[in-house]
Amino acid sequence: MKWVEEFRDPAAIRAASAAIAEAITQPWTIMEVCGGQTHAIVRWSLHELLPPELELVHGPGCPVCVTPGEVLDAARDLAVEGGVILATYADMLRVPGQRRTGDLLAARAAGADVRAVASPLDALRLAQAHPEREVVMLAVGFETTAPASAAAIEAAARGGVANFSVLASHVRVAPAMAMILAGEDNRVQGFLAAGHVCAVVGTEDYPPLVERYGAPIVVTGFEPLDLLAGVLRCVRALEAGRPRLEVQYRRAVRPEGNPVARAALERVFEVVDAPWRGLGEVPQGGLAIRPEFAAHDALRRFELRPDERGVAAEGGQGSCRAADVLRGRLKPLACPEFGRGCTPERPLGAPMVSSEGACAAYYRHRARHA
Amino acid sequence: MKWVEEFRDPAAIRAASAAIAEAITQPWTIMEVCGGQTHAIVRWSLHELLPPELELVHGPGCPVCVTPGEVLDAARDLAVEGGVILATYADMLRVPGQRRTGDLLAARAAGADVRAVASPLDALRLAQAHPEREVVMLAVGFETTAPASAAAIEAAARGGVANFSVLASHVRVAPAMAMILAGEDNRVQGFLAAGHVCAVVGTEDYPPLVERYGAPIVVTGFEPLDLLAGVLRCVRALEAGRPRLEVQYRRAVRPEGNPVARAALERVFEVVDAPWRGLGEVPQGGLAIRPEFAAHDALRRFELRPDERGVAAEGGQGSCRAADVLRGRLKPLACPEFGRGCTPERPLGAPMVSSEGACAAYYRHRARHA
Amino acid sequence: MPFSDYERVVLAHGGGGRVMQRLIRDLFVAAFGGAALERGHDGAVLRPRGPIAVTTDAFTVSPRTFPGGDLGSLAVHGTVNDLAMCGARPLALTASFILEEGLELRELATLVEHMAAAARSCGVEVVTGDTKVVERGKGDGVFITTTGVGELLVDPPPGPERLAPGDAIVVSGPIGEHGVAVLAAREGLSLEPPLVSDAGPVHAAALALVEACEVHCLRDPTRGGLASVLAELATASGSSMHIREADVPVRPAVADTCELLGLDPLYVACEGRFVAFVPAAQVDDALACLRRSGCEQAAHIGALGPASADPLVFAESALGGRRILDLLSSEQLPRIC
Amino acid sequence: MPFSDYERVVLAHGGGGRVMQRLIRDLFVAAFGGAALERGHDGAVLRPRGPIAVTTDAFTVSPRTFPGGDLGSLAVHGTVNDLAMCGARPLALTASFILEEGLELRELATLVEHMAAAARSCGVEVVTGDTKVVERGKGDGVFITTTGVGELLVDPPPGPERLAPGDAIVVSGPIGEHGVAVLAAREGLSLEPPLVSDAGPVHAAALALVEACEVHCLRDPTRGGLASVLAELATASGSSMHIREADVPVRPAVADTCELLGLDPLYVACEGRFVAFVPAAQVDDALACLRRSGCEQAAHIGALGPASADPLVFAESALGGRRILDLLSSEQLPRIC
Amino acid sequence: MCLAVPGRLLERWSDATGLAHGRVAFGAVRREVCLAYTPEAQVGDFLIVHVGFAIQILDEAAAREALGYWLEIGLEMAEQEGGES
Amino acid sequence: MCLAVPGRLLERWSDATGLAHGRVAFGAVRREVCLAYTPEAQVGDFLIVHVGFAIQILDEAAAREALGYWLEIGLEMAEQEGGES
Ligand code: SF4
Ligand code: SF4
Ligand SMILES: [Mg+2]
Ligand SMILES: [Mg+2]
Ligand SMILES: [Mg+2]
Ligand SMILES: [Mg+2]
Ligand SMILES: [Mg+2]
Ligand SMILES: [Mg+2]
Ligand SMILES: [Mg+2]
Ligand SMILES: [Mg+2]
Ligand SMILES: [Mg+2]
Ligand SMILES: [Mg+2]
Repeated sequence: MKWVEEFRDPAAIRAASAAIAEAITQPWTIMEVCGGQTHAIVRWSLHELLPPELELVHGPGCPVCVTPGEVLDAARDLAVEGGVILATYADMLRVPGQRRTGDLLAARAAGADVRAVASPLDALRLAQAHPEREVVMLAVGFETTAPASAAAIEAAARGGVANFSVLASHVRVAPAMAMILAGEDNRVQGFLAAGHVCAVVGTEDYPPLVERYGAPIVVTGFEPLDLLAGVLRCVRALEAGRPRLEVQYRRAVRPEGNPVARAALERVFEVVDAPWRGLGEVPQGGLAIRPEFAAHDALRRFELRPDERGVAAEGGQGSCRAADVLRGRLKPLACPEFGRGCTPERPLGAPMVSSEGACAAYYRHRARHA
Repeated sequence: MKWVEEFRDPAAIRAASAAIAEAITQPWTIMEVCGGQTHAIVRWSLHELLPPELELVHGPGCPVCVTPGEVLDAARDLAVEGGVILATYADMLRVPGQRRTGDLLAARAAGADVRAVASPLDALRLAQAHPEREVVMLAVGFETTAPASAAAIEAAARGGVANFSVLASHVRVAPAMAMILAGEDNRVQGFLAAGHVCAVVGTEDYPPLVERYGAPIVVTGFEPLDLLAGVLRCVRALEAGRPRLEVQYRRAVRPEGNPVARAALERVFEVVDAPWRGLGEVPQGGLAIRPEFAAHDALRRFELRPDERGVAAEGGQGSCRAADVLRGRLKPLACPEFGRGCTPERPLGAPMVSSEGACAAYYRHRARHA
Repeated sequence: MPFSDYERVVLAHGGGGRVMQRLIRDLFVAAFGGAALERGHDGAVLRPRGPIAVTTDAFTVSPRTFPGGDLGSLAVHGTVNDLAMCGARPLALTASFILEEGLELRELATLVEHMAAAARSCGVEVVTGDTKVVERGKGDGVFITTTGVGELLVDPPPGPERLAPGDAIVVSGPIGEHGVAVLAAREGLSLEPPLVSDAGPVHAAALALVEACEVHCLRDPTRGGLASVLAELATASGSSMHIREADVPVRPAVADTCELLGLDPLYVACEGRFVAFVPAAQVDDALACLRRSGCEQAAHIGALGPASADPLVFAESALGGRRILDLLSSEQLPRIC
Repeated sequence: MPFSDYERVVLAHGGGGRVMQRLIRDLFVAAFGGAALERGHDGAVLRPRGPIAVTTDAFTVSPRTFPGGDLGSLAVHGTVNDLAMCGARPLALTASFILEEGLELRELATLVEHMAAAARSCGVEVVTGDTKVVERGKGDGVFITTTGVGELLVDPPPGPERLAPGDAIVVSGPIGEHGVAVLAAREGLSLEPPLVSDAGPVHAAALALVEACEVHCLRDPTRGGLASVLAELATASGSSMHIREADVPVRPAVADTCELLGLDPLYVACEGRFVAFVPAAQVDDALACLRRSGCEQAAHIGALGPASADPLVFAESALGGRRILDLLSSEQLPRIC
Repeated sequence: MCLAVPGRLLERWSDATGLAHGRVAFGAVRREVCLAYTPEAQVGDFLIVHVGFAIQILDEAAAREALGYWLEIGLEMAEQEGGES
Repeated sequence: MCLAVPGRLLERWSDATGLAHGRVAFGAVRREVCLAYTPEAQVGDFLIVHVGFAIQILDEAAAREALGYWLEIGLEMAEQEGGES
């Protein structure tokens, strides 16, 4: 695939890898924010191409993992008891809720009408095809995905599709990065920021973070060469003691992002404090549907108050160390439950629930035992 | 089963058979009216116990067979296009309509919601269980079965079950007997009348027939001994030249019938001229739901006019001799199509469509080739 | 449940991953045991000592549990019986499951345990299998297809081609119990005591018969009942058959239910009976052998006539009349006429 | 239709009467032919010359027709292939059909004809079968379970228990085409030219290999794809496996579709490929043999390591990094993350 | 037409809509039957039941009478045959 | 997060509600994509597509630049290694 294959060229990657080894003189800890990046790192075993001084830690960047269990419970209730058609991304089907009443696959088995869709527009089409049913799209994701939800909501409003609503659990990445940097035991010295988030919202959130915390931030793509090039820039900035914002992923990221998409986000959503599973309440960390679109907001339409249950901050059960893993304070392999009490079939915490979660990615591709 | 087994006692049956042989001195042609009687005769091969002088011919007494094809077409349309739940007796599932668009089993296969019920009350319960659906009971049958339809209609009216209606194709036996006796080529010299019809309506319809046409009528039960005893009485009356009404089936038939059931018939139905498949229009030959119950009359509720298509009198296709068979003018084996162009899998005419029809009963139990 | 974190079948149980492996290992392999299954390959190796018979059937009975049996035991007995009808000693079974999303795993476990128990008691091993899961609304709980492999006891084995004019027709026990019991369970007729299906294994009796007599043909009267099986075999043999209805064993409860619903017991399915065709001279030996094998009500019900251009089955009634037992168009349904 | 007065499957097609007999005779027996079926018994007699393999699978693919195959041909090839994976030459198949009321008979006829054509071209006979009809809404058109019986070419046959440290891993052709083609057909992705399933018979190539080399194990990577099959066999063998991703053949259209949907081609199903394990010294012979058998893209992709307490599958990426290929929980689904 | 079977009334009750129902034994089989048309039926009576409705109460005296005559003649005939043979 | 794939716009149109759509080739695979957020996209452009929406137009010059640098160094390294060995 053009503009993908090229960034996997072995010679180029060897060159970037060598450049990192050459640039580094001391240990550094860098966090890649996005689960897609974690996925690529593990998929391509990029850690094996990095010098031992460099520690890559994995951020909270899997929106599937950080969706509060209470939202999943609410979705499940709507589908099982409310009789709605619940549409969502396939990634969400196997994520357990907070009440441990099972995942959406189990809800399907119990008779709920749960459908996997590739886009919120597919869910909107379902609503148009079944005017007698309520169709609810459980929409998760960062600023990359939120515009798709916005488009579906605006199209429903424009077209008067009264039986369509969105149960939105969209989150904003920059506030979570700020929270991590501000944490007491923070170990993260530099960030690879999420390239596709920035493709939408641009890079203006980052200079204040660089300034305040002194950590370089490199907006990075998702292919092996992107990631190594991002690491190299980050290492060079750290080694030089000159933290700044850089954009490695220039082919997709403009400083202003995508103004059309940002305007849609602005029209449909407002920025709110929001709970992230495993991380707790993140100030300004979420997007809520504006009251103007209440008719298509499943929270209002069905009078759901998932966060009132007050446990959204919970990261996992019992001895789960999700809060540490998601902040880069603990590597998955160092969690005592990893691969023992906690597996993708029976996850104890957020980072094990989706295959993009840091614990699950390690479990699957790197090692099953600590 | 008590009061069944006893009437199959071989010694008693031999006795009755011997008595018939003794009583008969010349050829007689007797018609058993009811398909249930035809069934028993064939099932028990009673013709083998009768003297050669006696010819039993089979009447139009299978309500499944005589239900006009147009009624079946209307039922099919309601189920396939109208989206109703169509309930009916299992006997009706394999009867082809007039349009040759297939039977109700084929309609089910094409997606219609067709259900076999054992009683119209089961259909009423279906309507109560599915208030969002229209439930139509396709109800056929003689005066024996019509009270069940009446009870369901009255219960629906009383209970306000607005989504329940009956597509009634109930017919009356006595007028058909009169029509046969009045026919130009009539060969029927005496009748075994239908015991269960008389259990409901009594026997008062018959004396005028006996008087007008000089044919003895014996109201007869359904077990082998009943049938032979009925034949014996009929033969004796014929031999004696003293035609009269007799009741062989006294254990179930009172002269007045069942007054409670008759009152219900009176309340719910009115007597009308009606088409019988294979026989044509029979004056006073049917029961129509009274206007008071229009809400539960599928004909009115769905504005059906099955008989306006004007082909109800048709007995079969092409060279089918159904009209002769049903009048006792032709034995099934004498029909040139029997077992060749016409089989239960591909019936050409009414008497081959249900297993109680005369042609089908012969086909199944007696011989497949003429 | 030890074999799943789910209470019901989910699509993942057929997804080819860990959830499926665990179901297979902890439910199927655990229940069926055996070296062949534990080998973990997609097929099994058998070493029969001579010619074999193979037979297959899909089991879709509804309701899945009925007095006298369930889908699990039926799926074993049905195929073991068909092997026996081929004159073969059951050697191995394969089992293929089509599960509907939403099926309770507890019920599946019970069915599988009953299958395993039935297989053990028939001395046959389930050597390989398959599991598929279909979406809710695209199945009906569970369908099980079993295929049986057996070793022929005699060669040539009994079969329709060996039927001969004059053969005696023997039935191994009272007919129609399975069909009526399942109908009663499905329609909610309430019978007291409940009507019990005859479903069960017949291989021991059938194979004892094969060893004791010159058995020309064996057949279990399942769908369509005794009459349909006879009608098929009359056609295959080219000879008419004659049976005496009064000699066909029918239990009173079956007879009464048939009267009530307008059914003919000769057309009602059995799942634990068989018909045997033996030379007329051996009919007493055959009956004695069957009685020794636990078929107390085995009965000699008729015989094959001479070859005929139009081979039919004739039933003589208790009253002496004779009727033809022809194939019906389809399954018998309760009637009102 | 010559085999029915109905255009669609009705309950009567499974009712044990004339409507069913006609379907069996004029559709199934007519299509599959053969002396065994025409015998009209409920099972078939086979006379294998030695040890046999048996294998069974239920086929429930949706959509039933996809570029490169359909349910009918798949039901034959899948089981023929599983026999070949047991090192057995296919001898006979049984076929059990579960039909949903309402299925168009024309479609059924096409599927059956394709089955028959596939069986003929594989030189295998359908010797016995079964047909059940379930009510509308309790099935999904057609499910077919086939069971295969084959004669072992070598004894002991290839199997997981013969895997040995050092064995070379060979794949017979490009992977993932079936899974992606079916997904594309189901989800209505429009691919130009349409992605074609690899579904087809592999017995000729696999059995040639068994005759040419000392084959330790054969397996077709169906559900769960190549990675899942290797993970299962690593566990069974007690040895870790090492493969080189760059050596695993994947066609560009499959790779691109996987990128788009977030799938890993190593976990995507094939229906016309197999993996063979041969002693390292014989790998060139094995590849030469496969290429002679039409597997032009057969490739040596890796090897078994020494015995290990925690046997895993390691994949070396094109970039040199190494990752574990573990069993997934369930089938891979398209992802957005 | 009109498959109707005799069965013995075991118990009776009325439903919410006022319809009378009964439990009827047909040999070994028991089934619910609507008594709307035989309101006078007593437990122990035999009823003639068609499509779930009792359409008549069976007159056991009439049944015995009809039967007795033929059973008797049949017996006599059997004795004669026995004597003749 | 955010699986997004580059594909080339083949054609574009608007639906009844005014939303812009396009047909996009991802290598050998073609799929419909919503162009609501890239109204300026021209046929021939590469788009970055996520959950059915084009979220950006790929800047091919930037891509070539990012890539060219490393391909060049990679080539040099390979030559050196070749020379060394
Ligand atoms: S391995 Fe499991 S228990 Fe440990 S931090 Fe990760 S999710 Fe929590
Ligand atoms: S056999 Fe067929 S064609 Fe002849 S009269 Fe009877 S129904 Fe008509
Ligand atoms: Mg069979
Ligand atoms: Mg069987
Ligand atoms: Mg399998
Ligand atoms: Mg279902
Ligand atoms: Mg059988
Ligand atoms: Mg298999
Ligand atoms: Mg297979
Ligand atoms: Mg069968
Ligand atoms: Mg369906
Ligand atoms: Mg296989």
